[in-house]
Amino acid sequence: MGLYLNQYPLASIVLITGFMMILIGLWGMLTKTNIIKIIISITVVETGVNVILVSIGYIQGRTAPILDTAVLQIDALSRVVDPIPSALVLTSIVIGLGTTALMLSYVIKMYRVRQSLNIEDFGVLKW
Amino acid sequence: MIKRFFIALSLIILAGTFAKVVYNFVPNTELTNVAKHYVQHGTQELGATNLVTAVVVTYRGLDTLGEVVVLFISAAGVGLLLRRRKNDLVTKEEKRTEPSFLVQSVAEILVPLIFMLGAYIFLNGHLTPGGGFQGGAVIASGTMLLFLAAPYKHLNHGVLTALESISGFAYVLIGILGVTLLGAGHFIDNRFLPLGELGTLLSAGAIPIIYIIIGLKVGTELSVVLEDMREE
Amino acid sequence: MVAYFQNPLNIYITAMAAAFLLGLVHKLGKMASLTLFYGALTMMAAVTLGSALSLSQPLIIQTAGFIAPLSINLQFGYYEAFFTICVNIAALLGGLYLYDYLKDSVLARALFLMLVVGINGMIMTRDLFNLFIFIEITSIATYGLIGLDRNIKALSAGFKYILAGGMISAFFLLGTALTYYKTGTLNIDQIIAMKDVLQDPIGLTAITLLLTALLIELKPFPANGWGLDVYQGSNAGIAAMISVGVSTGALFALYKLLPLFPAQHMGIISGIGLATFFFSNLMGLKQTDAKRMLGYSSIGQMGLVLLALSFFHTAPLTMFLGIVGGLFLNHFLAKAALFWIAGIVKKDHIKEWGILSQSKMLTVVFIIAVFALIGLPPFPGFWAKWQFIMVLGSGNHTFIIAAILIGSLFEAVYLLRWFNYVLAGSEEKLACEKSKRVPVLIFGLITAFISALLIKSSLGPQSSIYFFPIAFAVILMFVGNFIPTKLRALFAISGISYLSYYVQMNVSGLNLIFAQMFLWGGMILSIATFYKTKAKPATYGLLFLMLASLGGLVLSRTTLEFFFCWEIMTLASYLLVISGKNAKKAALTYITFSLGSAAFLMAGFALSNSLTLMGLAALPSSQATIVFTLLALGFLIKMGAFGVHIWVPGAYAEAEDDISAFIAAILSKAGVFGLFVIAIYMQSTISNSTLAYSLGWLGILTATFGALMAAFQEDIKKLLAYSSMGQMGYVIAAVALMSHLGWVTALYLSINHILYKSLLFLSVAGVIYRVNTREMYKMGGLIKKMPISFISAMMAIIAMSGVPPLTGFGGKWLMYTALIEKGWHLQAALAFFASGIAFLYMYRLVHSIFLGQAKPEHKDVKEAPLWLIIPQVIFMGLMMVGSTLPRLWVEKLSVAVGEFMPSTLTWSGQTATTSLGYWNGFMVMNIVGVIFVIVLIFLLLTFQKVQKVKQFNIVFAGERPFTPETTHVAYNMYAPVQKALGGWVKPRATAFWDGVTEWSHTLSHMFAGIYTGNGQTYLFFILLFFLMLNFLIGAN
Amino acid sequence: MLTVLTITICVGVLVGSLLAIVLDSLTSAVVSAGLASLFASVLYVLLSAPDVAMTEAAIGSGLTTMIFLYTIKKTQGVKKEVLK
Amino acid sequence: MGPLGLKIIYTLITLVICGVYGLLLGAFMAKTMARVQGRIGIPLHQPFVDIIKNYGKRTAISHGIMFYLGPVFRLTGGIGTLVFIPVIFGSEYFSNFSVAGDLLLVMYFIFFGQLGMALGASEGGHPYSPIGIARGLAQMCAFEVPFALAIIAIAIQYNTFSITEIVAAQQGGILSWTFFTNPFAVVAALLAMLGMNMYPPFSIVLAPQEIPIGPPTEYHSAYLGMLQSNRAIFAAAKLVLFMNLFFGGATNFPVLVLKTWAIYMCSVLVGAAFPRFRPEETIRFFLRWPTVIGIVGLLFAKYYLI
Repeated sequence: MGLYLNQYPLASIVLITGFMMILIGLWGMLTKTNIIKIIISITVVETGVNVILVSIGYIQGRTAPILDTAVLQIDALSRVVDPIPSALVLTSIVIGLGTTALMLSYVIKMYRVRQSLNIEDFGVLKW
Repeated sequence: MIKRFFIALSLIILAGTFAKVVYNFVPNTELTNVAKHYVQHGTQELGATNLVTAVVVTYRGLDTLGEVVVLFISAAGVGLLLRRRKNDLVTKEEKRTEPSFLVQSVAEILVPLIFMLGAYIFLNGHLTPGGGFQGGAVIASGTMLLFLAAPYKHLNHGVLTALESISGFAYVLIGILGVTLLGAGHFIDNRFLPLGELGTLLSAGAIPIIYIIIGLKVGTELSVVLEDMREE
Repeated sequence: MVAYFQNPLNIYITAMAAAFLLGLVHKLGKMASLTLFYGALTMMAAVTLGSALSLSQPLIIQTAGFIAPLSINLQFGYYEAFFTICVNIAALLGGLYLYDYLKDSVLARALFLMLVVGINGMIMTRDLFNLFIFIEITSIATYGLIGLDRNIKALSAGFKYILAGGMISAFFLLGTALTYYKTGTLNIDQIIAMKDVLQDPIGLTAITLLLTALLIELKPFPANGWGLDVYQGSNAGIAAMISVGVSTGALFALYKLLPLFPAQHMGIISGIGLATFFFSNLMGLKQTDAKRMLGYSSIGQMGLVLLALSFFHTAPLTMFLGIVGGLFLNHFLAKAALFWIAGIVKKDHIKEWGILSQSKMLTVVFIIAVFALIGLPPFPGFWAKWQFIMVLGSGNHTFIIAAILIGSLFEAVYLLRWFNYVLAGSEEKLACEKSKRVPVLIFGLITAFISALLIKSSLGPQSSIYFFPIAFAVILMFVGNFIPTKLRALFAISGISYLSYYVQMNVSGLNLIFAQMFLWGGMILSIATFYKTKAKPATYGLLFLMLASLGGLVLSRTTLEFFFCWEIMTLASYLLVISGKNAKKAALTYITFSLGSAAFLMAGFALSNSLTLMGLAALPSSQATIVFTLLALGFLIKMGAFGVHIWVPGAYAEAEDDISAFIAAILSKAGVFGLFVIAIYMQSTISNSTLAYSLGWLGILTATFGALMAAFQEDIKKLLAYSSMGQMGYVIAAVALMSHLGWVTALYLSINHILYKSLLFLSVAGVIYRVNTREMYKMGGLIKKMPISFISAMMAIIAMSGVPPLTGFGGKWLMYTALIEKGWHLQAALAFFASGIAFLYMYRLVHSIFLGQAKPEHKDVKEAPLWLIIPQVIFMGLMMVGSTLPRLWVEKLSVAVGEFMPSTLTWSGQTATTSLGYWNGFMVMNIVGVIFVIVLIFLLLTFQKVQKVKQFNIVFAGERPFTPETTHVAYNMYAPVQKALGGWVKPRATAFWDGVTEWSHTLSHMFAGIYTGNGQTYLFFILLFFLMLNFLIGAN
Repeated sequence: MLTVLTITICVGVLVGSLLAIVLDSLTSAVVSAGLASLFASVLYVLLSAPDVAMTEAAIGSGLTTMIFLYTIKKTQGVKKEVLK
Repeated sequence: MGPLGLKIIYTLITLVICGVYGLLLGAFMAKTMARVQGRIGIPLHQPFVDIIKNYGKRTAISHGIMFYLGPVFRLTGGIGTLVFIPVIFGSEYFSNFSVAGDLLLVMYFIFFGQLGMALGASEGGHPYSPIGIARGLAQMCAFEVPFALAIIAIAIQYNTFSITEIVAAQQGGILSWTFFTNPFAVVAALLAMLGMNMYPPFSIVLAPQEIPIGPPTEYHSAYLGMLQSNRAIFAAAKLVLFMNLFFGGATNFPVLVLKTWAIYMCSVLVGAAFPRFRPEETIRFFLRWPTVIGIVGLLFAKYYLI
């Protein structure tokens, strides 16, 4: 599993976890018929992507990019991890919440109309 | 069953692609060029010790503005879908159970504390982990607790909307202030206020203000979303 | 203040500030927040325009006080300016259109503003993650707006959209992450500069993920089921914004990232675009839901734009805007208008769309939009498609050209079928708010304005020749309601006369002859149109347009000019045909074949790589053969050659009676002219080739079958239609001879055809006008009531049959001489048979209408109106002069043809001599005249007193008949011939084309079957799409 | 040590995700997803991303779970509406 | 009396000769038929009597202008056809007005009379007229095919449409007649002539029912007289044309009479031997063997004779 797994275990392990979460989530998205389950699967996929992003920004053995001590400020370049992925993930999590909320609102209204959570009951438009 | 087989097959192929990525993945040992600049100069340039905050609020400020917009329109979308409209006919009113005394009293103590925690988080965004979004989310959790304690209470939509509206507008205004005070190309620049002393609460230019605004906006917005989902 | 309008950043600032404030302002009152909303939209559009106008070089907008890779930057260059202007204007009008919905919900207004911001951001941002955010803003705002209608359709469509969107954003984010990992930056320009770093598995996966996400936003085949549902299920105003706004953003985002894509794989993008265009249009065929049909069309058009993008993303600005921009603009204008109209009509099934015809203005915009989508001139799509196909042609992308043209044809069929339903009309009342009507009309006007500009700019210095007639025609069409019919006709005729003067000043030789045929013929025929007391308002404008385009055809030097005029002619004639009473179905067949013809022409011109008609001469022979075949097929379809003739009877028969005369007499010569043009320029390759030989046989077969089918018609106009087809067959064969005599023959036959077909159609028009039927067996004995019509018909059939002494014989004489001179002996024999068959229908025509027993119900019938008689008299006069003094004009034809090959026709006095024989028309006329007069005098002298009796005064089988019907032998007149030869004319061609239709519809249905309506299936398709793309890119 | 801890947390995340997909009960599934999210936020802490961790904890596992639960509550029973 | 006047006089002479000859042939035909059927038949002068009788009749009715003009067209067609054919080879004056046009003119002028007649008869309003005409036209389409093939074969062979030149090319012995150089074409043409003459078995045109005879049903008195005159002249014209094209033409009237009589006999004998065909049978017949023979003749001329 990768040439560098032993030397740089942390980031790679997390990366693999992220990819596995994506696969698990996709399986759920594609096979579950309950729309709430599908949405849960989507959040799993999103979390997976976020995990991957964080793992990409991680540098073994470094601390968070908060330069609140003098030591850190002096030798910041070799002591902190990349702040950019953190910023991106932060945004992505918030966006995820937004879409999830909207999706769930759709689910509620769809349930009101059809009394069902089965995705097959919502194929009114086709062909 | 055939359908599942094909899905499994395609996911396996996808896993193969992922495996290729993992196999070729060499974890970073150094910062990227852009990150280097942030790490080296970020604190001086913007006056924030939390570099993530520096990136979020200023360097990638446009993203954050966008993020606020995303939250804003999600809340609007939820409202559009769930709020009752003039001609809707509802057959049955739901029954809500009165919560236990314990819950009510715990909530009475906890809610103000949670709100304060939230405020703390976004006020110190430039110094410690956290910021407007996290603080806002915490505030929304407080609201949620409030709902648990008092199922029949309604939030004052008017106040919330006004607060949300004003904070959003203020964010844009601060963005424009950057342009008017510092010149073109300085949209959402926090440096139109003095950077202050590094590490203190009142430092990092406009970052605390921006985070307060964001915190308020996110807090109110998420509360409205929760309210909409509860009231539906 | 001015600075405000020149900084594109203010688009965002304005929108966001307004959106955030909306909630607060709403507390002050609805009016205040509505004002804020529309004010913001207006300002955004104004800022965009202002910024674009002040643009002197691409503008880079930095933010946060840092330079690009450190902060996020936006770019506002020419490309961005073009697309943002489109989007913001659409947003302003779209917002206006949605007034009814937005006025009740402040949230919806905020969503709408943010939707526009998202699209603008997608276009302008140069940061990958920022792009992600703007994509999310756009999508979430769309999801929210779809929820505006909370019925099951909108909800389930919106939900599927969200599912797809979720997958897309996961892909895009993952792609962004991996890209950042490889390049260490999020700035798109830097990433592109470092694209070599991305050539490893991770980098390629990243690129694939990003492109999959953006491509899916463009709804490529087959991963686009959700998109269709959204178009169908959501509110029309929202669907319009998705179709023209969101797609624009996605398109531009893709354009930005396209340089990342390995250049050697660009074919994949082309393939995706092409497949999307082709299959969406194929599947659209079977569609009956208006909005879903528009969805198919939207997706198809974006596929075409994508295809163009894959070719021209690196092209210089003018070319990029000319092709990609043109195709986009076309889709943009037409689709927005159509979706909006769909929202006004509020009918799902296209069959119920007749209601639209109650609003004339909306119908006009509808027509404009449909024609623009089909790619007819002068609308933007025409120019773009032309350029595009030409470029494809020069790259020898034959397959792509074929797929595009076939796909376009599918699209045309379903759109025009829809148009037919619109024309059907309806009793129901069309309710339309002003707020909805205004945006539609504005878009119509914008389309017209841009089209006018494009004529000016695309046709170069010559453009005014083409521009003014169109403008004149359009004005004539629109004032049609306000001025009396006769005055309109007068305007049209004076327009044509001026045009004919102008054209004749500028052309010579063969072109002059054709110009005279088209314009003089048209002018004389125009007199006939006076007979209608009330013509439809647009008729004269269209008539003028048709004749003007024929004039333009003669003038054209470049292939573009030629094709432009050809298409204008198609358009005008189609609208003329469809204005007939029951012409809708026939018109659809007509336009389908006409567009097929145009497609062949386009393909031919494209593969010729030649900008001028003259350039066709320089082609190497192998290429010339292909080009000639394609072009000839195009012209042959228009002439109704055997096999592609099935549009002929319908279009001729169902058009209004005077219009039929134009179509048969004048319009059919356009094909002849085209055939001549290519035959002249490609003479060296085509002479003595198998191609010419086959063309010759085709012509003779057309003549034979046209004549045979004409003999079996009961409908008088169908009879004439098949007759025209047959006569055109001779012309085809004559052109194919590629000899001096052959071409003189072709010209002679064409002119003669104008003379006698005009006579016949006008005479018949008068008859139909008086007796109100087209079935010949319901007429009879009209010679006494309508003697002049009879004489005209009689002269016409003598001229047509080739019996001396009238003009027809000259044609036959030339034709047989030319055929035998060339050595086409069997063809000559078959032609002889065909001309024999022609006697059958000609006799039937005259007998059944004018001779035999009169019907009692026709006892009060009068002679045809004077206006119909006048042109007939003129044509008869021309015919008499032409018959008596053939040298007068045949020599001109001979000289004109002599420019291209040595003359083989010599003259001494009035005697024309060829290598085979001789003919003295003047002498024949005199001898026949003298003998006729002597015999007549003899008869007159023999009978001093002749008792006039009624036709009814007959006896047969010992009895006097008492019902006239039984004595008028007209129904199924040639039963014995049918028994003997009926098998030859089984409608095989019709059956073949019916089969083609049937099959394409079946295919359409089959492919559409992949859109199961289940959101999960759609997700699965998206996943497969990614895997496929990944496989294709990884394979190398 | 850190590696072992990381692996443990990763397993926690994956099990949580898997359960969220597999479990039939909607409530349990949502709670599992929330747990996975919570584990993920711990993971972020380990990866020196405290800001993200906070966000994930507050939003991913807190608010998201809450709105899921609301939705589940709203989609039981037979409340029918005629929507405008 | 210029050359034109002389020419007109000679043309008139030709007309008279051919008219008389045509009438005699008609009578001969009737007599032969009668003999074959075991009857005595009419005397040879009977047609002359008939024609005089018809012209002599003073009362007449008319159904209309076209009805009135029909016979005029018909007779003009007959006379015109003859006028455009050179009758005697080598005689400038007896070549009539063939300078006005070539073989194609003659072939198409044949239709002139038929068309006019058809129109005139139609106006009579009698149902049998159009029935007969329809049948006639159908038959004409069919027999035109072998005829056209034969004509084209000749045009190939002699590389001209000029009748005079065609005759000239056949001079120099009996073996240079088309009849011997291209017998296929001649057979096809002769078969076509059977149809053209509308004698049995191709006589259905004239017999929708037996009593009123076909297209001219409503015609009587001088109309009928003109039609009868035309029948004579036209028949003669056709025979002369055939003689010119296939049998080497004639340098004087006796040869002309001899050759045309022989040609005529063919159709008479065939007619006596066969029963009448129905219209569709006629069409099928002509489009089958005569056409095949015609094509053979054409190909023979194209690939063998040139």
